[in-house]
Amino acid sequence: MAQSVLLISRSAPWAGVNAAEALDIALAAGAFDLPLSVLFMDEGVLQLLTQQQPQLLQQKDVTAQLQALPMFGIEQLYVAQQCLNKRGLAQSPLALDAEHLDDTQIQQLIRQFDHVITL
Amino acid sequence: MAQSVLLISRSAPWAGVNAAEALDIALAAGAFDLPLSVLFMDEGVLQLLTQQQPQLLQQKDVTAQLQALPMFGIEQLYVAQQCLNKRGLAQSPLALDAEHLDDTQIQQLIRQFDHVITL
Amino acid sequence: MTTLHILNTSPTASTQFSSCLRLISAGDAILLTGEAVQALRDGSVGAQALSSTNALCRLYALEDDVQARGIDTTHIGVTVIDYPAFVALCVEHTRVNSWT
Amino acid sequence: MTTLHILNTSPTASTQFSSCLRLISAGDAILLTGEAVQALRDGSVGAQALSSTNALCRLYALEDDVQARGIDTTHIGVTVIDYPAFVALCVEHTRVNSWT
Amino acid sequence: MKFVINVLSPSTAPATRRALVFAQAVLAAGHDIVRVFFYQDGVLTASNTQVVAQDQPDIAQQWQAFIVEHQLDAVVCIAAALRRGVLDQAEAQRYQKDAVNLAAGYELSGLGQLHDGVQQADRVISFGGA
Amino acid sequence: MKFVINVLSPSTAPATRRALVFAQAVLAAGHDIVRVFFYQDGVLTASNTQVVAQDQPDIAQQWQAFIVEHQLDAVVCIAAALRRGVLDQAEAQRYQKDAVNLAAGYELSGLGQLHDGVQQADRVISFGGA
Repeated sequence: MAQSVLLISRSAPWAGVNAAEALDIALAAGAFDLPLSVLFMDEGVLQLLTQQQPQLLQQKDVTAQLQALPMFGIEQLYVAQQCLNKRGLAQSPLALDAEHLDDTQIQQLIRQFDHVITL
Repeated sequence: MAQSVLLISRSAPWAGVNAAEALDIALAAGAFDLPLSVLFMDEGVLQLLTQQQPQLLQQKDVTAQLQALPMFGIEQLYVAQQCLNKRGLAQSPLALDAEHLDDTQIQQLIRQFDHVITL
Repeated sequence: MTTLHILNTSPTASTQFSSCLRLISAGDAILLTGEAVQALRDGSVGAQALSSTNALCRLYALEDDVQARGIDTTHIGVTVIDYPAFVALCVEHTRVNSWT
Repeated sequence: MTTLHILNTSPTASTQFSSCLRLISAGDAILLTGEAVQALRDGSVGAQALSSTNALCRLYALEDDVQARGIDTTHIGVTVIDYPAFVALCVEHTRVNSWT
Repeated sequence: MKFVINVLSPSTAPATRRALVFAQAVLAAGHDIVRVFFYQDGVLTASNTQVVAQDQPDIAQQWQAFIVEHQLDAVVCIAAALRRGVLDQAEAQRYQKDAVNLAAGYELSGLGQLHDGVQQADRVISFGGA
Repeated sequence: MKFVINVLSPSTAPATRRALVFAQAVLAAGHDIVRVFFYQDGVLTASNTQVVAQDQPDIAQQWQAFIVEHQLDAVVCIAAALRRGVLDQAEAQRYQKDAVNLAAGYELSGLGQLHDGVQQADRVISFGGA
């Protein structure tokens, strides 16, 4: 049976290529039909916001990558509630259907995977 | 009259080459007899600690650069007291004779220079 | 003899905000660029940190960075500026301190 | 089914500590490497942050990094280990979570 | 046990030296390294144009020597490498660049190689940041 | 007014693009740029081997075009560049490296050039980090 991976994405979408490069890992897993889940936490939760216009910054846009996740079969998406709260985003609509988790739920989540890759 | 520069060094001495590259700016100023002062703050205060053994990490050692500062005529050295306190270093001996400044004194210091370079 | 302080990291990701806010003098200005504009989000910890400085110094934010992130700035006392105004701000103050 | 969490940034420079400490489970281990060993300095804000976790999980620190920085660890409950023990720690736990 | 080691920082970062000493300890303990994967700024470690002062350790050179000595499978993510200007002969030709700077012993390939390694591994460990 | 602009980040960092747009605005306002100094990871911006996907902006290329167009004095710190593998013809020869990757329009020189610029400048501004 394939080994499962939890990818923890902690980078903001406009702070360089880190966020995009983390999502590329997820898309590659999808392309190979491997079980990978993504947890957005810390600055990474900002990737999920709507109403963004990255073209203003002439930057690689992660929106297309995010939207491709379900198409590549990467459908287990999670977001850390506390990280949204700290940023005044508790009620904000999110671009993806990610499950909101509190700290205890994240602790349980981590224990379900063979490997964790935090970027 | 030469323009004065305040170099604010905020990097730890073992976290890559940033701290060393900041000190190189100071040494170059000394070589050209230019008025430059150095303020160590945030992680940068760790550069001033004694009893360090960077050779254990096979890393560029900033000790030699620090000791060269006075020889190059860079003698106005300052350290942020509050940053020492936060790190449990309020009473630690320092490798260089740097003047301890509180926040108000640092505010006054910044206003005395033509330019500020923070690294 | 005032200083323009430029921030570029998120208030929830680095110590740039707390270090800078301790060292500003009356008449100084703060310009938020890059991820530092996250501090303008209503109800965020960054907005709280900034609220104490309003009396002391003027707060600016780079338009491109604010708009790209879809941040509403109507609730906070900030002047949103473009790059020509950024240059003018550098001229207006005696020195520039970029917190990188 | 425990996790080895590896930290490598200073507790006064990044949010790695606070984020990691919120997510550890009983039986997990934390290994301090690089600048993360600054949290072992007596009286530092890092040492305070760590003090709450002692009951929950074991705390380790990489010997090279501790010694290079001249840090005294006698006052705090930490096991100082070398690289062979670092490898053994990875084997002992089910998975490794490197906070980079 | 089988390890995959991810290197995410350039050679100037202490994390990249820790990755090397860890990898040496893995082999010394009798474990296997399935793959070393260089990603993000870690791809810069695989450049052969870095020049280190004589009195200082050359971590990039040490990594390369270690890879060659143990014939490790050292994969550099091709997309991350192109973005940062680390090229082998084929890519330099494809994009009409004059310089080839991927060190011997490394291979440019895709992220599939990361997952392929992870699927074979008992433990995956990353070294990034400072 | 006379500006010195320091670039401390690689081309993938948004700070490096902000530096470029700022520099363009400085000239547009009728001010002078005495020197652009590339230091720390900023030296990577001056490499000519970076390959950007076609649908994405090439900030390194934009910086180079801007420097050439306005004949700016663009100095790359030689010590920082060597350490990170950015070499001109002379340094590649000196250290027996096969690849030359400093883009046209840039010049490798010492930190004295930073101070020389600062002494001529009314304002010094750095762009680093992210």
